[in-house]
Amino acid sequence: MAILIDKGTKLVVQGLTGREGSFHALRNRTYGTQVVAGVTPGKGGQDVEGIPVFDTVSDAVAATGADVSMIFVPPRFAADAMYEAIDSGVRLIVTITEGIPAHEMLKVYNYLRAKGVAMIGPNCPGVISPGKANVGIMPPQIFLPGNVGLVSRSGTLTYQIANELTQKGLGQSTAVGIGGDPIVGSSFIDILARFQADPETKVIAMVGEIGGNEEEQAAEFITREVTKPVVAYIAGFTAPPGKQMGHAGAIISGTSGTAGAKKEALEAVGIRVGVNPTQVAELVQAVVAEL
Amino acid sequence: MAILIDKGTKLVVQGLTGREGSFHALRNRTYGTQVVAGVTPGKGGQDVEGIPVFDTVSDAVAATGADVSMIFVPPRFAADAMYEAIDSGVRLIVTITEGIPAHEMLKVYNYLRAKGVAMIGPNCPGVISPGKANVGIMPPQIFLPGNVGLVSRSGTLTYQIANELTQKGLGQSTAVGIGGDPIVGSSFIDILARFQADPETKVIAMVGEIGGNEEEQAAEFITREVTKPVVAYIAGFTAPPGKQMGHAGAIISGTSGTAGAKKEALEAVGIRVGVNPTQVAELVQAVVAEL
Amino acid sequence: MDLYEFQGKELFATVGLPVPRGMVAVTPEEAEAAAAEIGGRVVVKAQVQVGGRGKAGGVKLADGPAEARAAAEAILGMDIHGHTVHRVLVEEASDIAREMYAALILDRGAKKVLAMLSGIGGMDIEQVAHEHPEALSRVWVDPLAGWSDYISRRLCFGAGLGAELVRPMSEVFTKLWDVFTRYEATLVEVNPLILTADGRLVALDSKFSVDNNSLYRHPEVVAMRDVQAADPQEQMALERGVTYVKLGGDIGVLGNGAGLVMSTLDVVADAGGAPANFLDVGGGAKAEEIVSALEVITSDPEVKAIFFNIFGGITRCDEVANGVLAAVAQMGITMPIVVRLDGTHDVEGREILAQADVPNLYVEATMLDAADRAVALAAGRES
Amino acid sequence: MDLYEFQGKELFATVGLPVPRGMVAVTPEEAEAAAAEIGGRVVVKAQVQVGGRGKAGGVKLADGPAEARAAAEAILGMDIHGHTVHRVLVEEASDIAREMYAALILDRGAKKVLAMLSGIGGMDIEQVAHEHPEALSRVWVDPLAGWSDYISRRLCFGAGLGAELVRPMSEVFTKLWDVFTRYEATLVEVNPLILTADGRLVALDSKFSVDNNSLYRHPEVVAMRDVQAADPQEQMALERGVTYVKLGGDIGVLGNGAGLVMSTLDVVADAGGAPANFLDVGGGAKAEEIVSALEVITSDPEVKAIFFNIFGGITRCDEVANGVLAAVAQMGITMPIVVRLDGTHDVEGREILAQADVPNLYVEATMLDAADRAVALAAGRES
Repeated sequence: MAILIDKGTKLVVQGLTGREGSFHALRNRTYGTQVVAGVTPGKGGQDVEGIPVFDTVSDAVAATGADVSMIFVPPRFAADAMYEAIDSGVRLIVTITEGIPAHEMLKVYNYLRAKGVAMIGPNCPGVISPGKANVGIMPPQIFLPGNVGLVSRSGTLTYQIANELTQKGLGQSTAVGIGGDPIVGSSFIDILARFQADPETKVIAMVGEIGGNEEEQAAEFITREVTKPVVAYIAGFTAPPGKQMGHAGAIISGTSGTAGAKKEALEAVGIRVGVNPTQVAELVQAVVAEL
Repeated sequence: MAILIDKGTKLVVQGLTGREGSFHALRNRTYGTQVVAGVTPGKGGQDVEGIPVFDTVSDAVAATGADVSMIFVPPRFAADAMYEAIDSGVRLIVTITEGIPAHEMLKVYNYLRAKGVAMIGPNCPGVISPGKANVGIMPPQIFLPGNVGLVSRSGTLTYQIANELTQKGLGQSTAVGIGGDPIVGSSFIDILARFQADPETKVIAMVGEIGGNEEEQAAEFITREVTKPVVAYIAGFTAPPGKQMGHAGAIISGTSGTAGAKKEALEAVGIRVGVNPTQVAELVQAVVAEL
Repeated sequence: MDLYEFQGKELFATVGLPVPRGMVAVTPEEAEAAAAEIGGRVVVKAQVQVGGRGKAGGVKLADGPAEARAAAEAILGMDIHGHTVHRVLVEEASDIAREMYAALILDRGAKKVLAMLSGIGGMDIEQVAHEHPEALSRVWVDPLAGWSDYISRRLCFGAGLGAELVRPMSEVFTKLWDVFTRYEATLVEVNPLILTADGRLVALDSKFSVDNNSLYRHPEVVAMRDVQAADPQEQMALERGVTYVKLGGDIGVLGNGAGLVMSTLDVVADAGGAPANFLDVGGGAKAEEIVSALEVITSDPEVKAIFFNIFGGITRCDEVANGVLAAVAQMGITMPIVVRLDGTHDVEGREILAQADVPNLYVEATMLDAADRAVALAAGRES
Repeated sequence: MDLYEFQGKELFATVGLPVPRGMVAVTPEEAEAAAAEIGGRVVVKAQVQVGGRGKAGGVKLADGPAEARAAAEAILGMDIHGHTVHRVLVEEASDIAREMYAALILDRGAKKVLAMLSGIGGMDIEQVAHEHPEALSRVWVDPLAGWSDYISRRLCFGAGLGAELVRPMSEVFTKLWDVFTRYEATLVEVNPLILTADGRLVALDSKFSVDNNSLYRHPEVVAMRDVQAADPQEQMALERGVTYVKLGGDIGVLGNGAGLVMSTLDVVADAGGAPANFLDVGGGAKAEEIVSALEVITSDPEVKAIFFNIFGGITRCDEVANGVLAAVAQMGITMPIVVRLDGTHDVEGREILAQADVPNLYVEATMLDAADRAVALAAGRES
């Protein structure tokens, strides 16, 4: 099992022939991911170390049966690439690109939801189901197959915590970096629901940060829908309130969006919150011992 | 049973206080339809012969539990009214308004489909489930409760054929005028699927006309999905090709769009096609006799 | 509403879609002046809303003003498949390296916009689809997402065009999309879309249809409406806002609702008659609306009898009956009028007509009986 | 990017949203001239990106140029909650009949745009929501459908405004939507939105935030970027394109990824230290990027030690190690730098640093150890 991706996943990479695209696609393939196609307009017919390149995503899907697309194109072309992926019949899009305008993402998000397509990112490190498939830029050597479902808004913090888990022998079913942008394709709730449904996942580690109210929403969702134990971490206790949306933002979310408020919301529904990444791994270890 | 509307339907009328809106809403109520609310901005708190008027559809839905909206507002305001209805939680919209720009309808159609809301019309006479509920402008006296599902692109032709059926004692489960505009909320296929699923409907009468390729698509759908007998009528054998979309249009639809082509497509899959409304009723009578 | 080639190109120009330099002429003199102004070789093209003008001799190359004048003389007034040529478009001649085809169409079946591109143009697209299916690519555009560049790419690669055409073709399609949405078109077709010898994409022809329901907010398009070309009855109908199509027979047909009127035409034809026209009075039951409709119908000298077919829904038959009586009295119509009234207040309506006792008014309760009666009356078999 | 009141109002004016006539002044003389130009009673308002300027004395009424000059003299240079006033906005005084509140916000939770309207304005919207919940109405706008008039109606009736305000308020919201989408705002707030005694709706204040990711296509907004108001380090960071926030402590913190850097601040604080700043170097591992980042950090005279926290994903630790060595050599930094390297090529990276044997460079493998070390070094407990 695992969630989102596994050994059966067939990946097409939009932007395969770029420097970043080819580097990570090949790394993903080395890990065991079936990287079946790349897309670069005008380079159809070429290949990147044996991965065939197509001019369009629909050509790639038709020729290879790719069901997941990973997007590496520059931010100005990313919305176009996402629409292309949505309209070409893949079931999941993993958008690594950072810096996509929020108004474009608003439209893309609502469009993909209407079409029933799932997305991870943008501005995310991707997804790894250790031992099965890696789609994105996560360094695979720090992951270990296992039963902890890991979901995080932050990239490097995902690695940090995965690394701590792995060092304790706590493998992961799937680790998902959902991305730090205001509008991302999948929220904590979407991923928590998948972990809840995944038999391989026994414990869930959720890594949040200041801003927005997704952690608060997740807390509410967990009480209602998640029966598996959840351990959380929130970054940003020392950070300044920074670029928040002020009073109006607080009205929307019904929360101040501070790390303290999020910790409180999670603890109020019985979720253990670690004070640093190391302690999170220790809490997971304790939970696993209780299982 | 019946389809789309029945005794449980709670109707809100957008444009209730207009001349047409009030005339037909009251006629619908007289027929037995639960007309629970009207909407006219600025007239919230008033009533039309006991039907409470609200400023917004969401107010009306919240106060009355209305689940179907009928729209009677002028064409320039109709798209706005449809968006309001879609976003206010009704399950079905019946848009009577004629003359709505096609580009507006393109967006509205795709939006309502994304939201899972159904629509009949625009530019349609509405829906009647004889003996149960009437939503629209159809003259109820020509209908009779029974087992014939009637669906038509044309308004007056619907009446003509319903009248012929009724005169032969062939009652209707539901009669649906889907509307004659290029972009309508429900196609023949959508309604055929509902009739197929409706235990009360034993025979289906489908009334088409020249232009487009919906009858051809319906023929294909019927072979695949409809087990109930279907009798058809096509108007326009003598009509000029008129305002069609020429060669490009034919390319899209793979048909010339003529009445002859439609008749052929229907007969090719075993559907009996009457040469005039009277003969349609006779064919239905013959089919019913065979049941 | 369908536009002429030159009108479509005027709209193309508003979004910066390249068209050849050109001027409209209604006389040979104007064509000569236009050719002089444009300079060099020009093409003189008949402006008619019908295909096949090239084969019919409606397009001529001209080397200079004198030849342009001669070409216009030959073309103006020409009848092309029933359409009289009132105008020519004088355009600079293009150096064509390749002819292609591009179109955007409101697809009523898919409820999306269909974008099409073919690497082969200049002929019927049906013919291309038949003979070179691999050259024609199609992508459906979701109106909620709108245009995206990937659509252009998919069209180009799908049509087998080289990668070097992707960027310029994307620009063309972006502009086509602009003009299609800005003017609420149901069809925009460029055939041929040419690649010139110096590598530019140019719209050499245009077919442009605008949604009638949107015209109220496009006065610049309404201003293009051309009534001169229409048949006299159709022109009259246009002026009075009546939905009328001439058919050429001798039985004038009117009724309420397009479907019912089409069905009426069919039953008249089945009864052995020849309908003179299609006319939908809509929900109109007032005397003035009926007068307008009957004026259009009776202005056709071929018409020998009238069949007025009403099934009352919103329209009440008693109101229609009063309207008919008022109109007939006002207009002094003497030819036979068969009126069929059914539906809402039909009994009352028939009663009103019976009591009025107008000699040339025949009342029937069914369509088939009314059709038989109208056919007999037009043929002079009854009176 | 947050705009000043006068900048937001400039954008409002581009869509025809009514604002009072006003001029910006940076000196009392300019304020005097502005008041003379405007005529009548004016309001002189401090331009600062912080709330509560009214209570702090940053807004003054002035009857004529002389009073305006005096008001500007009092306000310019004032410190309002840590923000120095460099500019005032001199505006015609409005005759206020009613104060309301209107806003559009990108709602990251709902993934829609939230439109809000309150019949009570001029105070914190949180306070309104708390004290007068019935006065605040909210509607979420689906970006695929865009704005529809019904949204304005629902807002107006929901906020309990009279029917007579629906039409003018619809116009205001249509323009707010225009300006919100045109400039890709994340927040547009008008508080108060006033009804004047003569029945006009006017935006008396503006709060306007633009999405940073969209700035590349809004040069007119970028041109509004004001670097004068920022702290010297923040200004330097802005110029070098570094994501930096000053925090006031003595341990300079930098790392890759906002989440990891925030976590680093937290562990430093937990270890008893005081972070001087937040600095995300992103995936930047090149010497020049590290130099830029370290220059910003070390320009803060409070900084006594630096904690460079890297977890290698895309970023390779060996490249970071080489970058750090090059940067330290180039800059001649002598204060202690604790480097924690983990992840991709971490062993190689630590080996490179160990071999270089730089005296003030301390290498750690875990965040917690590195934090402890940095805190100790900043406190002078180690060297």
